[in-house]
Amino acid sequence: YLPKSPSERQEMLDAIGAGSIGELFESIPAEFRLQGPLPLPGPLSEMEIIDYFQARAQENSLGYTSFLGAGVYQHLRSVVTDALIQRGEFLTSYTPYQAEISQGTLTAIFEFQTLMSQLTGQEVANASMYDGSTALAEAALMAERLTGRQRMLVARSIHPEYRQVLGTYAKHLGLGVEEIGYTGSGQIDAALLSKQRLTTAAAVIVQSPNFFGVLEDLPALADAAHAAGALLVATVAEAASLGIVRPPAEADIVALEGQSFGIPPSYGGPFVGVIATQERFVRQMPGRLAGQTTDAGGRRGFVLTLATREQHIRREKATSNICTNEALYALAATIHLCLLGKEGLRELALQNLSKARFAREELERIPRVRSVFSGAIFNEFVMEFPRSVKLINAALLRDKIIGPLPLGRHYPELTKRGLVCVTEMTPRSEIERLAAAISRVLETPL
Amino acid sequence: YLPKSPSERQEMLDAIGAGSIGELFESIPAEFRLQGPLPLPGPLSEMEIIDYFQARAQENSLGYTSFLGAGVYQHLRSVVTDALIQRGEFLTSYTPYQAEISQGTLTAIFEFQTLMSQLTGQEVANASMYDGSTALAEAALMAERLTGRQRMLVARSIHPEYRQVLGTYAKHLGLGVEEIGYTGSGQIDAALLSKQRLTTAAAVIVQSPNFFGVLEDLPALADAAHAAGALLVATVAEAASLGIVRPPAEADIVALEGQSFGIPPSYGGPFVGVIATQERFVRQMPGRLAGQTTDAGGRRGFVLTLATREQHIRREKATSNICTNEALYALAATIHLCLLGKEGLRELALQNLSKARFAREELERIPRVRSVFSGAIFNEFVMEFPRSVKLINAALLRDKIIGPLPLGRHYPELTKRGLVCVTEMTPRSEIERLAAAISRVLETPL
Amino acid sequence: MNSKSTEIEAPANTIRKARPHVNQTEGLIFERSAPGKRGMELPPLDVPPVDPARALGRDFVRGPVDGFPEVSEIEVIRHFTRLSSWNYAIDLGMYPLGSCTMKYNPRVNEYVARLDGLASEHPEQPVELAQGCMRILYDLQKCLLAITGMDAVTLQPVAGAQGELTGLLMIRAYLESQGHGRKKILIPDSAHGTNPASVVIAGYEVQNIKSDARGQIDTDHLRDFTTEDVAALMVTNPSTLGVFEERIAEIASILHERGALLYMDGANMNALAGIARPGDFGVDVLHLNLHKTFSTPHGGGGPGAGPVLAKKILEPFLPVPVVVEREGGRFAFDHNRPRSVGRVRAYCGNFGVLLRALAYTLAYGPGLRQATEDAVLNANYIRKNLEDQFELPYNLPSMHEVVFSDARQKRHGVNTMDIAKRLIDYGFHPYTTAFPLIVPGAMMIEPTESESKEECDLFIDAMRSIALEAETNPDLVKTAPHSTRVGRLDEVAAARKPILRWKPPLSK
Amino acid sequence: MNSKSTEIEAPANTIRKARPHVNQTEGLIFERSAPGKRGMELPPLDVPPVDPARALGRDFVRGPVDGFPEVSEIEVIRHFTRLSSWNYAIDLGMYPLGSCTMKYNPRVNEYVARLDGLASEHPEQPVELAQGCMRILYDLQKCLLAITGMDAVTLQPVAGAQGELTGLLMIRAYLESQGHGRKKILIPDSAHGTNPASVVIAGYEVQNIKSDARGQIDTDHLRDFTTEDVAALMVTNPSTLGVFEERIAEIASILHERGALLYMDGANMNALAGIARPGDFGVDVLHLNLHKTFSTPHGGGGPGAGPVLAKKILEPFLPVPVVVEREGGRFAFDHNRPRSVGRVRAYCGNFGVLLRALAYTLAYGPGLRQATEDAVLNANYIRKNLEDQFELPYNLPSMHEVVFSDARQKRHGVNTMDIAKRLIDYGFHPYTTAFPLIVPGAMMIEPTESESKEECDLFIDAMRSIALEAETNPDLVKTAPHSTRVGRLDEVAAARKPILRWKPPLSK
Ligand SMILES: Cc1ncc(COP(=O)(O)O)c(C=O)c1O
Ligand SMILES: Cc1ncc(COP(=O)(O)O)c(C=O)c1O
Repeated sequence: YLPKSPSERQEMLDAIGAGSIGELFESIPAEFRLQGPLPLPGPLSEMEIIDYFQARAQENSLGYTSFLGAGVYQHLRSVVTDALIQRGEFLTSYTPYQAEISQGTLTAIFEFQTLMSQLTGQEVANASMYDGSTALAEAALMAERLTGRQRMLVARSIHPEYRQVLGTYAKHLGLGVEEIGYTGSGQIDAALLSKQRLTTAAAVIVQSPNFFGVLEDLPALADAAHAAGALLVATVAEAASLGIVRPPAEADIVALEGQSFGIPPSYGGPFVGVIATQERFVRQMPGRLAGQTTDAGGRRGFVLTLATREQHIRREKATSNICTNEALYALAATIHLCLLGKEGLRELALQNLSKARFAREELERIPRVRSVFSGAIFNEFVMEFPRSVKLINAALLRDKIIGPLPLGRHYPELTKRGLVCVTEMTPRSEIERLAAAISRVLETPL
Repeated sequence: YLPKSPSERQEMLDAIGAGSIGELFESIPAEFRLQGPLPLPGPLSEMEIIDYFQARAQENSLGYTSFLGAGVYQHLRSVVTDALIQRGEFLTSYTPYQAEISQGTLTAIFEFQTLMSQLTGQEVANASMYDGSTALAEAALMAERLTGRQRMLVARSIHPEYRQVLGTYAKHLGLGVEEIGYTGSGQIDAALLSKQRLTTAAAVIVQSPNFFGVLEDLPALADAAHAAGALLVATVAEAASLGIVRPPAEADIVALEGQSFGIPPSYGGPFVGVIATQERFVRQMPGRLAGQTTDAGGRRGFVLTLATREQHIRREKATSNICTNEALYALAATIHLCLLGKEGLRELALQNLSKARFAREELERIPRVRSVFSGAIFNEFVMEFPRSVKLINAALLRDKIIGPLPLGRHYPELTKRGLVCVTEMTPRSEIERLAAAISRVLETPL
Repeated sequence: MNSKSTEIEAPANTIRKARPHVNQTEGLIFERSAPGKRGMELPPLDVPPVDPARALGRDFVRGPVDGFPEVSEIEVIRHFTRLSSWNYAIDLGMYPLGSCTMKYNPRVNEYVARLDGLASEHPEQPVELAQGCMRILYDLQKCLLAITGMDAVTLQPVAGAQGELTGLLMIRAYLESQGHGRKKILIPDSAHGTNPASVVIAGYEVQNIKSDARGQIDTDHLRDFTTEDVAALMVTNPSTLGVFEERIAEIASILHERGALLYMDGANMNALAGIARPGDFGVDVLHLNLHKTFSTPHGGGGPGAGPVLAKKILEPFLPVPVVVEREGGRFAFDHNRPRSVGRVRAYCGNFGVLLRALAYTLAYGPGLRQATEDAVLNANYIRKNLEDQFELPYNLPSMHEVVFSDARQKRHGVNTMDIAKRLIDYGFHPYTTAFPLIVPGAMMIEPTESESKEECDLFIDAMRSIALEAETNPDLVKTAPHSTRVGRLDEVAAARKPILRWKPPLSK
Repeated sequence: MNSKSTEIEAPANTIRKARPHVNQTEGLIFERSAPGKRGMELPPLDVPPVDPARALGRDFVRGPVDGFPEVSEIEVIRHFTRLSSWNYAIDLGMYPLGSCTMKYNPRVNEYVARLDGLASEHPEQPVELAQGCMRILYDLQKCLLAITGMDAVTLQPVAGAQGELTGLLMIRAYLESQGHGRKKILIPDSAHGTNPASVVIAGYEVQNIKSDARGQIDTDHLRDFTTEDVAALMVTNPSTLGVFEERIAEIASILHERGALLYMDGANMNALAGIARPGDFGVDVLHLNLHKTFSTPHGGGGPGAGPVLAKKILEPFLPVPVVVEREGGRFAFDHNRPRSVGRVRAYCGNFGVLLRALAYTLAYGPGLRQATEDAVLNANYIRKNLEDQFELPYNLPSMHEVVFSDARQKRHGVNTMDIAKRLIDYGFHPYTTAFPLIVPGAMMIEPTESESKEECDLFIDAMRSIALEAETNPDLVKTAPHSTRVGRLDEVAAARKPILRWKPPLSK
């Protein structure tokens, strides 16, 4: 990848007045300068690099049908999105600090902020956070700054890995994290949110649809929290739900994972996180923001703004340490949502809703298999099986099916329960195949 | 793909003053206006379109190793080429008639012309012809215009489909096509090119490397032709050979197929043809040409030039009817050759040369299998087998190998002979697998 | 921006659609070359290397190619990315080149054309291993037959002009099979340049026939011209004026009565798809331009595909091979067609283009009609909004395109090319200027269905604004464009002393 | 071009690398919306549709999202294609942002990141079906360990700042496991803003320490500051001045003697890869910015990846899970790590970025050294050619970047930001201006190895020319850029009354 010929290197050394390239490294003490070459594989040509990764791809799940969701969703993506984000002008540009030659990125960020505000029912949204899990952690820190209170009441029905990240961030800041259980509906046990408990809490933190796929009653939770001077922080891991599910408008801070909007699963990242909130909280919000302004000629343009919240200006007093974020995937989500549009967004959500209901009914028909929670679901739901989900899944692999996510690892009380996800991408025939395969497995004695 | 809302359509109709869209079609006599919808499949969404074509791809040769060449070659391609030709600015622009907003395409065309001239050893090259086969036909017509003679002496060792196309073009123009056989070396039988025969011929037409993979002795053929006032037309179907093989500089007209330069086989097209020639013949050359010029400020720029040869100016007096050509693939070839560069071009050709020799030796080791022609080869060669190549190939399919091209269909005298091609993309292990598989087949009695 | 021209720049606020912006300069790739730089590495050779002089013989070997570029990958990326930023394109805005049907090129078509198992397939591979490719060809054939109402089809021709040649050869073969050695093809004076050029390659003579005052084929003249020597009439319908030949049925019967055939140049099929079928109005053979009507990308001048569709009587003469369906839904190539005109191109034509055209057709299905309606709607909308400013030399109803002339602007010394160049400053690609020849100073505008009302409105504003400039500040228009990185280029000098390639500087 | 500013435009011929060219205007996508337009179709629903109000309950349903865009596919393509043409990018030219390492992003990395079987993989799928992904992670770990000379690694952090936090948490966990409840982290005044910000999130206090007159860490001061309360020093090496900390070994031993650790911000690893290993000069833990040194594309601000590498003593504290190799060459996740600091992100971090970094490393192999050498060569070449025109506040030998200041130009009222903006007219992205804080009016220039000599020469010419302009025509520089579609934007107004989203016009 190097654009220099040997003689050009020599010319440049001569111009510098260095006898050899080694001279330029003499400020490194000699004992630390490597003598031999690094023990690395390569160099590989382009074709060999492709061969290496193609071989790796073959070692994965090609050819399998998956019913996994749990925070990462297989949704429709358009080739248009991918073609556009690969334009060098977007792909190979830096953070748009120099607005006059970054209006492309800045305009797209401004559109992203608008779309996220519209979807979440919040007034403002940033662009962007690393992902949903870190957005949630940052939302908790933000709640602490806004309320001055240190206790977080965290629903057990939140994605376990999100809770782990929150725990890591909270630990050394002296934030208390209290877990709040769930009821038979699969929702947070609101009875545990006593006024007393809430009065010293910074925030009630929930996810909706939650990790079990069940929608939380956000207006009621917001009322309870607000009555005690606490905030409601809502996280959305399955953003496609916002096409049909009431937005978390009553929450004070929304932490969203945008992977559902045109971003491939890619074994867990890169995704894109968002924090959305009310205008009055914006100066405590972490992350980058683009704002509208004008040039001397009165022409509209966009700039990064409110940077006084950020680490490069405020250093230890910043709202967060975030710098590099997930701009390219904010762009991907923006393009994807523009393509999908008002109607498509709704239609897609409706398809998920319909397919999940269909799938749940199909599975419920299997003897000794039953649905666990009674709350309303979007595209995921928990089923109880007469035997370990791990065992069932091992058998399903023979049918090239990746079965439900076993809940036992994160919820010991939910062994033999599995989380099933279906989206608009799951054909009816595959749902039927799953049901048939599970039936078959369960008919076979252990 | 339509950017209009129903109400915008109505607004526009209102502005036009039409009561309905139907009114705009009233100039078509009513009896010819369709009443019902066309009986077409669809409409399909993007995902369904992808599914359709993915299903078709599965019905082809995925997973097979091929030893086919014969005018279409599997060479190394860089993802860079494909990324660049997919930039909308190149992909979705028209012929660069408006130079001020087409300098991108025009500059690239000028570079293509330069590269093709360098490779062929000719003074000028056009950009472009449809492919090698039609370039050859057009080269023959050009030879006729240049010499005023109507007889073409055409080597039998030229690609049979090229000869068929030449035949189609020549037929109604009163051009005589006389076939000249080949010798045991696989080269054109120069003894048949008597002075007498040449004196009334427009051109001797050969391919090098020819259809058998054998190099022709172009300098000698040129001398013979020129001595009788005839031209030498050389066609190159395997352009990668020009990295190591002496260029057809002595030919008067070169008709080249550029598929080897970064263009996928794509079941036969689109490819890119080129005609290259001497400056003094340029006004009889068909096809588009970009030339260098300046604007009023003295800045260098490029324009389409010498258009007085072309159909849009000269109509029935044009040098050809060609209009749309293969510009995008001329661009692809340009990018590919820039990436490959002087060293890479040579190295690639050397790899082909080495692998073909290796493969021929491997196959020669098989009892009763022998090499047919004694002439020098580049990356293809003809082998003789003790039984029908078709039968052998049918057996090889079981090993997921697409075997040698049977020559019997086009050369009845060459039944039981097959044309084998190996390139830098054919791993040694696959060559060895081919040899082993053929051995096995031949050991099995019929 | 030309420093000279800034003086006569109009107030910037009349131009809403474009502004100048900083843009990278770039020389020729040869000028970046330096010995030893590489843009691409090869995997290592896994067989013993041969000595080329030994393997080929000393006389057959060449040395390194003189002047060939030596550049790195990033330099190649930048070179072509920079170059690309000098181009206008459909992806950037309206491209109203009349007769060229510059419509949106769907991205999914690029995706499917590159699928492994399609892009990778070799045309000589056994048909058992090419059923997917053959089915694509076959399905496209069925679609095109349905759209045109014809009986037989070949997908082999790779451009409109080659389709013309193929169709003419089929006509010729048919007539010769009937024992008629006819010599002439009639061509209206409004025809595209490829028509007469193709006629000549088919070994026919061109007989031009004049249009009537309304721009239509004069049927009385046609009757006179259609002698025993006439093999066919090549008609473009809608004509290059964008007007449907109302007497097309009469035209067909005149020809047929005298044993001649009717060839239709289908370049303007974007006005008819889903609305009317050439097979219904007497056409014997036609070609389509898939790179126009069927949205395959133009790529700066190609590739294209020019399938030919014909009536039953012409079927025996199709080029070889023909894709046929055999029992069990298997596809095969029929090579055994003794009356065929032969091959016009190696292999199966531009498969990659054909595939994209099928993807386009599947996306619309019967909805193609809506696309056609929108195309005609746009053209008429533009016509309506410009006809008070520009001369309409023929005023029959427009279909997918409208042709004005510069007659009014000429009075101020401003011609169609000047207006075209000024459109560039307004952020548009110009319309077609060179053609049709029956309209002096033609301005041939084809918006296609891909343009929104907003884009059409901006175009109308631009044209009206230029019309005003032509009156009030003609020099501004005559020296346009003013906003491009190079100004008008000297085409005369380019043709007088052609420089057709880069050469290494002599000093080296 | 601003009509106002054209008057003070310098003669165009001093600017060789860029010219203005016509460029499309485009509003916000919301402004193109019209009811009923669609950019994407879904496949038909193949199960019975449900009524959402029934399925969810009336209170859980929302109506169509107000103000959400309704646009067609071609409008989306044009919108974002036009927008993109307003951006500068590495693919267009040199992007010498100091500390950002804007190098070439190889295209093949984009290709492999999108392969089916990689991009399609779900992080929760059984490890038997994820061996390919895990091996990629494992192979990258091995490469990074070799390059840094460290013992243990986590790939989970998704940016440099998160790497800092992770490293600090590991330090904290380690010290606490040793029974030391230390409170402070020392940070040199030249450090990047994320360092102190990360310290705070890790629950530590920041103690800033001043650099010495040569811009290096003052070891005497360091000795004074390294009390029992100090957990670690965060050092950037080479520093943000582009200078290697010559006394790094001494620094390490001062810390170690007092039970504190040495954290290295590895953002500047592009100066060291293949030349020297932090593990050899006393670093206990460091993070890498794969989106800098390892060429993964910045994408307008992310994504990134910030792996953390540590010495043996810190290994028990790595975030969970850790990828391990089991017998038979199978890979597994080790979740059972009781002393771990916990998770810093869901799943395995930015896998797609990690994959690209591995592709980059494989392309070079041991040849990484040459890339590093070229990066340092470029920086020194630029330094040499500009040091007579610009102030060099610290003049120790430069490695991969050089930091000038605007001290001389300030005399004419021209500051670093003005020069930066003027560079835009010359066809370059500006250098970094905001940073390091110890250099007032800093001009931090990092060319990377991806720039050719020619591009460096053009940059030098541009800077020299601007230096001259600063003397002869300071207003020209102070009002730059003059060639962009918008001029300098009012950032103060933007922050005073923030408009952070589009809203539908009230009239609707
Ligand atoms: C009316 C008409 N006929 C024929 C052609 C020739 O088609 P092609 O360029 O594909 O050869 C064109 C295209 O330019 C055309 O506009
Ligand atoms: C020296 C230095 N440290 C840390 C960082 C932070 O890295 P990131 O932006 O990936 O969080 C940066 C990047 O801007 C940097 O330049």
